[in-house]
Amino acid sequence: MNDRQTGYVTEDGRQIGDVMLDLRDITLRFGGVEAIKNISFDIREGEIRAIIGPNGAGKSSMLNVISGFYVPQDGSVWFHGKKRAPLKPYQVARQGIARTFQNIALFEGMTVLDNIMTGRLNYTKSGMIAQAIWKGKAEREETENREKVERVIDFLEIQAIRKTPVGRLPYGLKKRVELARALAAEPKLLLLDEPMAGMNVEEKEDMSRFILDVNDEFGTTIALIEHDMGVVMDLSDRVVVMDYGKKIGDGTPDEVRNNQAVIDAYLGVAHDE
Amino acid sequence: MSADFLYGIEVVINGLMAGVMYALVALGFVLIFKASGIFNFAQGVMALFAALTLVGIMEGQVPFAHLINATFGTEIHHFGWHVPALLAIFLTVGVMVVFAWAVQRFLFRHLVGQEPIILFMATIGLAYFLEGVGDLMWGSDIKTLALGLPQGGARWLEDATAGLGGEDFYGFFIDKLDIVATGVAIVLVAGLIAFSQYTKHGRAMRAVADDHQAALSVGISLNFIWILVWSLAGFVALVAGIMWGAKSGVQFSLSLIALKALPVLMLGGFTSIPGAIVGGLIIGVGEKLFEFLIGPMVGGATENWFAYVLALLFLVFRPQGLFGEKIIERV
Amino acid sequence: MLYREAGDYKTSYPADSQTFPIAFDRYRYWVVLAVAFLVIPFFVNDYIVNALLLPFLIYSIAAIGLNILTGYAGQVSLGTGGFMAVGAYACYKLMTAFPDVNILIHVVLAGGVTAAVGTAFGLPSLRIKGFYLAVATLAAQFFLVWLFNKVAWFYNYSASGQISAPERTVLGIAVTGPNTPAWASYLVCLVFVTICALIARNLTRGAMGRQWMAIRDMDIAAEIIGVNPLKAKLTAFAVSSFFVGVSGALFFAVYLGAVEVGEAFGINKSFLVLFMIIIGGLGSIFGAFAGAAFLVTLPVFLKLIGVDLLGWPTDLVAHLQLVVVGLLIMFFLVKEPHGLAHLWRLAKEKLRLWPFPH
Amino acid sequence: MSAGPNAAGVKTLPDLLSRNAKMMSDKVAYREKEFGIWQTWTWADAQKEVEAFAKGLLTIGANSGDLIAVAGRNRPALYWAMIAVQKIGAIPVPLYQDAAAEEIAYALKNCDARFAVVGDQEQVDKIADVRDQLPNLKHVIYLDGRGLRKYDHSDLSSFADVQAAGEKAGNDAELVERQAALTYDSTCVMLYTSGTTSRPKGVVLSNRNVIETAKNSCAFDDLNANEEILAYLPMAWVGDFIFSMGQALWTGFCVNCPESAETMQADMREIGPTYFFAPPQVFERQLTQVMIRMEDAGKFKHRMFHRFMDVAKRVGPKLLDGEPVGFADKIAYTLGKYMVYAPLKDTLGLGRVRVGYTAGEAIGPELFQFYRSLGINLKQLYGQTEATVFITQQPNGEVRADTVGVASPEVELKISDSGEVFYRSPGVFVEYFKNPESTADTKDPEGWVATGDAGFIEEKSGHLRIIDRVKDVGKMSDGSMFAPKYVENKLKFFPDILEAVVFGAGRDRCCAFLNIDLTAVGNWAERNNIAYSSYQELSQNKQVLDIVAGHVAQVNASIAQDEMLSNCQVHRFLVLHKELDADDGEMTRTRKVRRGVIAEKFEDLVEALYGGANEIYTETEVTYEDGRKGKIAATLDIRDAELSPPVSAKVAAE
Repeated sequence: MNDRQTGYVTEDGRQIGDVMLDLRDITLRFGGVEAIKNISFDIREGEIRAIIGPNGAGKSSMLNVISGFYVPQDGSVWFHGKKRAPLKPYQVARQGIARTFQNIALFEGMTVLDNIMTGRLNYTKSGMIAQAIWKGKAEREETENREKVERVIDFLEIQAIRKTPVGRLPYGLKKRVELARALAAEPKLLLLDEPMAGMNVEEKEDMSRFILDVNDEFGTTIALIEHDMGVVMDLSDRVVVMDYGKKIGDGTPDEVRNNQAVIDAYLGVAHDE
Repeated sequence: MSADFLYGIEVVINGLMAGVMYALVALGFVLIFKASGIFNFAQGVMALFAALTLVGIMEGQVPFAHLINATFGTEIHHFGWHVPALLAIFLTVGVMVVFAWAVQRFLFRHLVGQEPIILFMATIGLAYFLEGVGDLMWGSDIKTLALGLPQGGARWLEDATAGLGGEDFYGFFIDKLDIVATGVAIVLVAGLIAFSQYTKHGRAMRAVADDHQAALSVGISLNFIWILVWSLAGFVALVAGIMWGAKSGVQFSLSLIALKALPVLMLGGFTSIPGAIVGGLIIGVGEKLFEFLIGPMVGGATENWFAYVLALLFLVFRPQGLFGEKIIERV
Repeated sequence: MLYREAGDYKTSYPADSQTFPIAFDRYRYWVVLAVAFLVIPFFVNDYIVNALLLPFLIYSIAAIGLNILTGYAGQVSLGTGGFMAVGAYACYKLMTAFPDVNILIHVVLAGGVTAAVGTAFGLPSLRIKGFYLAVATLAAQFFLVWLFNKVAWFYNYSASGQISAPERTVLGIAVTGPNTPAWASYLVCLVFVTICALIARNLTRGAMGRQWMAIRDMDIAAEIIGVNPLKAKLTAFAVSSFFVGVSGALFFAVYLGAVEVGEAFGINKSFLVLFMIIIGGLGSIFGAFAGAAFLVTLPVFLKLIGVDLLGWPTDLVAHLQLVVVGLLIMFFLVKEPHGLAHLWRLAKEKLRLWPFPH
Repeated sequence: MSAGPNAAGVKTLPDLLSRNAKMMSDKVAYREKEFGIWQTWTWADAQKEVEAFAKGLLTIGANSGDLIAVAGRNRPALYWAMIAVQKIGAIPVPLYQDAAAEEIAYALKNCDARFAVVGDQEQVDKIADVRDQLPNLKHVIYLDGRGLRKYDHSDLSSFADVQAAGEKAGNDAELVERQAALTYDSTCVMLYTSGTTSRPKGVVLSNRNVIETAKNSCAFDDLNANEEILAYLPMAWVGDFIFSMGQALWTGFCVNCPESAETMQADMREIGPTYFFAPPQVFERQLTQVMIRMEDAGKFKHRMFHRFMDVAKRVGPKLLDGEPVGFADKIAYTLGKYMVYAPLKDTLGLGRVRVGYTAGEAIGPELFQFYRSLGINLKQLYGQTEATVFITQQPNGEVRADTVGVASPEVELKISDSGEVFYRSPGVFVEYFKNPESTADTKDPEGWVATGDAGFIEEKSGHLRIIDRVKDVGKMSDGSMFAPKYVENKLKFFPDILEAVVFGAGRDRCCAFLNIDLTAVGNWAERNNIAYSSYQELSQNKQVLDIVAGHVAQVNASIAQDEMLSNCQVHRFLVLHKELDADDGEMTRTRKVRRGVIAEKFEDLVEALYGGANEIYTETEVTYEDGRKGKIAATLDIRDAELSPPVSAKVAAE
């Protein structure tokens, strides 16, 4: 499963392409503690890649490395076959990597619409003067962005809350709005940090459907962290398993399910799952 | 040793002493910030208010005399008695405690859970209010604080050091008051540290500073602690007020020394008592030296801003301040 | 209650995202403009203009500026007074250096200069956050004031150390200098206020504003979704300072005519403007106006009561004013931390939902 | 807008569309809230869309005479689809979008549709489930491709694709031919009657039916091109077809489609329709909403609201009917208009309503009056699919809660001896699809159609009053008419009364079982701090029974007004100790009472009612939520109800 050359085909007949993002021998330290110990794995065009593991396994840190928020002490990140120089997070975003956060990071002071519109910031070309004048370029651009955003709103079925301040939304909807914000950026790679944490069954089903639809409609590559094993096994094409900052498994859901190391790790932490 | 160098040293010494004063005011900030996360902008005005009150009580002024006269056309101003300094100080402390209670009861109890910035704004409002009240109660004219503290240069020191640098060096000129102030300040700081280390309330105070919820859960009354720290801050303010008041008269400008304490805090960090002290000394020495060396070339009066620029530049390179530990941001 | 929204539907995005989407608000807005431009100028006298209108208009500009920085971008600044001073002195130097260029252009340029200075002082905001930044901006305040005091070049080596505005005309009517008609100075300021408000609104409603608010609400998340913090913060400082500079220039040239930097642009000015946006409401253009109006009229009002009615000595009233302002600020923060603008919003909501409570 | 069909040579709805596209090409025809704003189409745009789709249908091989199913929520594209279908000489068959797969299957089989145009994945899936039973279903066309990417597209394609294909293929000539071939009497649409009792029947309506009816009904309320309507009722319902297709095309007014079900209220407020239809339930739900929201209002608002609503109740209807009112009242009402009525109407989205209709079933007088008193011109109409809706409707100024108005233009009415209402009009349907026998027994050779409803026409007003379904109307022992439903409805109009069962067939007088409404009466009990532990306890509370007795007396009084029905007054009643429940077989799943079942189950009670006892002990078997069975025992009070002398008697007395 680690041949870097060609893709593969999934059971439901989706063609998975070449390696899009390749993490090689990543090591990340905070002061003394090693959050990530020499981990390598890749994410391929069009696949849904899951990162699982017990709490504190370093999953979120991994996403933070990908989105450039943490700079690993050792190892390299390869994006579309090119080695990535250490970038600032916003530069990573501009390369087409969007994400959501484990504990929702919406802009509480704004409406749902404005929050999602922030996802379009990277597409704004008009300068300050143009925006100050508004009429003309800025307004046109605003309208174009709004059109894109409205497609996303429609896609995620949140028309009814368009103009509501996010502060007033229930948890489940906030998660959805956050996904919308990420989608508005039309990312090539979408990172989801526990998209279903703290959701009830119904909400989880919706979210799973959305994730699949995103991957299906826009062909977006998705990397997600999730605790709910059932969900992971249903959604993902390949799974990376982490434990205490080390990679203990990597492969298709079935391969992983039958991987002894993984089983141990999970039994070991069954209580806090 | 060249005279200039010796004068330089004198400047440094004076700087150190001024620094102690800054530290003194800064301490007030730190106490409150540590315990309640409130950035108390009113600290300086508290110093002014405390000093005004002290003078007022000592000279037996009638509070709000001005207002009363204006309304009722009366002509009262003094009770005509004089209160001994020590008693007056005790009374003033009492006033500051009442003030602390009032602030807690009428302002911050209603602001629990607000963002820090709001609390900060509130203290600015408090500053205005207190300044106004101070003026209304005791009048806004400059007052001299006659506590009988030693004034003028310390002759013995001057004589002792004269001649070190040849005939054009007349020895170190250091204000006696500064020496006393330094002494008091050191005692006070030591006292505070001792208090927070070794007394029950002191430990409670630190507990609160570390973690409100935890403190609550072990049955510490936040309300009490907050009144306590405000009282302490008030006391510190009084001391600072006395020192500065004795030095340059009790007047509005006194409240501006608070601003001087701000860069000190930036250097030392808002939460560290040693930080406040070291920061104070650095600022004191820094601005005096800068004025001594660079001042003449740029027209002087650089103390007005040097402290801030210094702190600013410092922070740009070390955002967590002198004693703060590196912040790891998370998402 | 007054609102009738049935049949008020939007068929295009510009219409949907306009400043006043509700017809009723739109009309009100036009009425206010009409009155301000076409009615008031004919009924003003020197007292009204100098005691109320000019300060209100000029402080509104400053408040809008600070609100962009503090209210929208979340960067607290205590340097407003200093930046106003920059505007004033820039304007002065320009007026005296290029007497033939139109004063209005000078005012704008003064704004530009201030923007540059402001951006420079904004640089630390990348590393310094919260209170630390607030205090750091004091450096600007004190340094700038000191600078204009000490460096004689700024006040053209005048003996008094003051700067005073020479007479300049627009369309043949004096707008600066001693013999300026009240209505003229009023109109000049009004024009600037209107334009500034429009610009501010446009910037805050669009991409720029979202950038700022994103940084304000959660800077880390903002950066990860692609906001360049450097750009966002510096633009905020630049735009903010521009407005503050313009207000400073007008404050000096049109309103006071002659200033001594220490008292005109001291630290208290910074606080005054800060209060305006707190009381008015952070992150709201309307709030800037409301706050300015409030803090401009309050002293006049108190003076009216204290001095003219109760016949108290002015210094006493001045002290009382401190007390009242202080109390008001505390009261507002306790009762309505989001300021007059929020009260206004609530009232509006109530009217729209009338007769329903929510 | 009185270009009669023959005048402008208009024979079909597609003709009307062409006419509008010519005569008012830039007038907005359709709006749909989509992507946050109201997307708009002028009549010219609509024409283009329709033509494109029509050609598309030709290219995928739709023949004239084909039946083509249409299912989905109200969307312009679906209305266009129907017109396009007619344009090519085929027949649109709108279906209920929420119908279950087998119902859809039945309909599609019954009309053996060759094509289906549907809204989204949900519908596509439903059809896919039963595809194997539909050998003749050739192709399915969807609007919203969301989630359909992976589906096999061999016989599935999107609306847009079909249009594109049509544009490419051209064959305009054939299209013109097909449209020209249609006549005024060729079939316009086929609608399925919601079959509560039997299998749904397909009602075939001709262009004449639809266009004549549209013309007349528009004239009746002089609807014009500037009306705005909100299309939110099921497309398969004849009403929506007449309003959103017939009348819209006839007058050229604008049809607005909401963004989604849950934004309907907001969308309605934005549009502010000027012509509005809703069944009583909708108005009822809205009124409850209003009352609930007003409950949490502050003291002042609360008092103000009720104060002014009282004024409105007194004055509003009079003003609407142009009757004179006192000066003081006028002032009070005007004040109330600014303080309450206008803002209230506005927030409900009814601010601009010029003409509003309710129909489907009897509407409670309070409910009806509430809306009238706000100054909304809400009226009742009586109709059915077979009549292309309109049989009777209320003219302005003659609106009452208890009648359904006078015969609509060009409609003749007659009442059979059995009291059944018959009508004849240009709207009378052609036939039941593939069902000559039921066609025959509803429509006689002279074109009279039996409504199946019993009713009578008031002498003085000439208004028709519907009593009940004929099959439910019985005779009392003295041979006078017994209309239980009529009485039960009157009883149920009281919020306190949830259900009522009236007995009396073949007896000398009527008696009733009642269920109190636990929420309504429960609230009342709390407010008067009356403690109760169960429905049973509350139901036997003396005060409650007094209240109920009051209601019954009022009902009797109003029944007494109808000379024909005065014998249906309730002489004695009791409040049942349990709520009638579908689980116990006492009601149908659609909450219609099963009189027979109840009569024998509670035989003892019925006997007691007629026997004259004042209380009775009884035991009843009940089924709990979890399916367990149990017995509840109770002693029930039986009350005599206060009776009113019948009108005729009164006359005699004078």
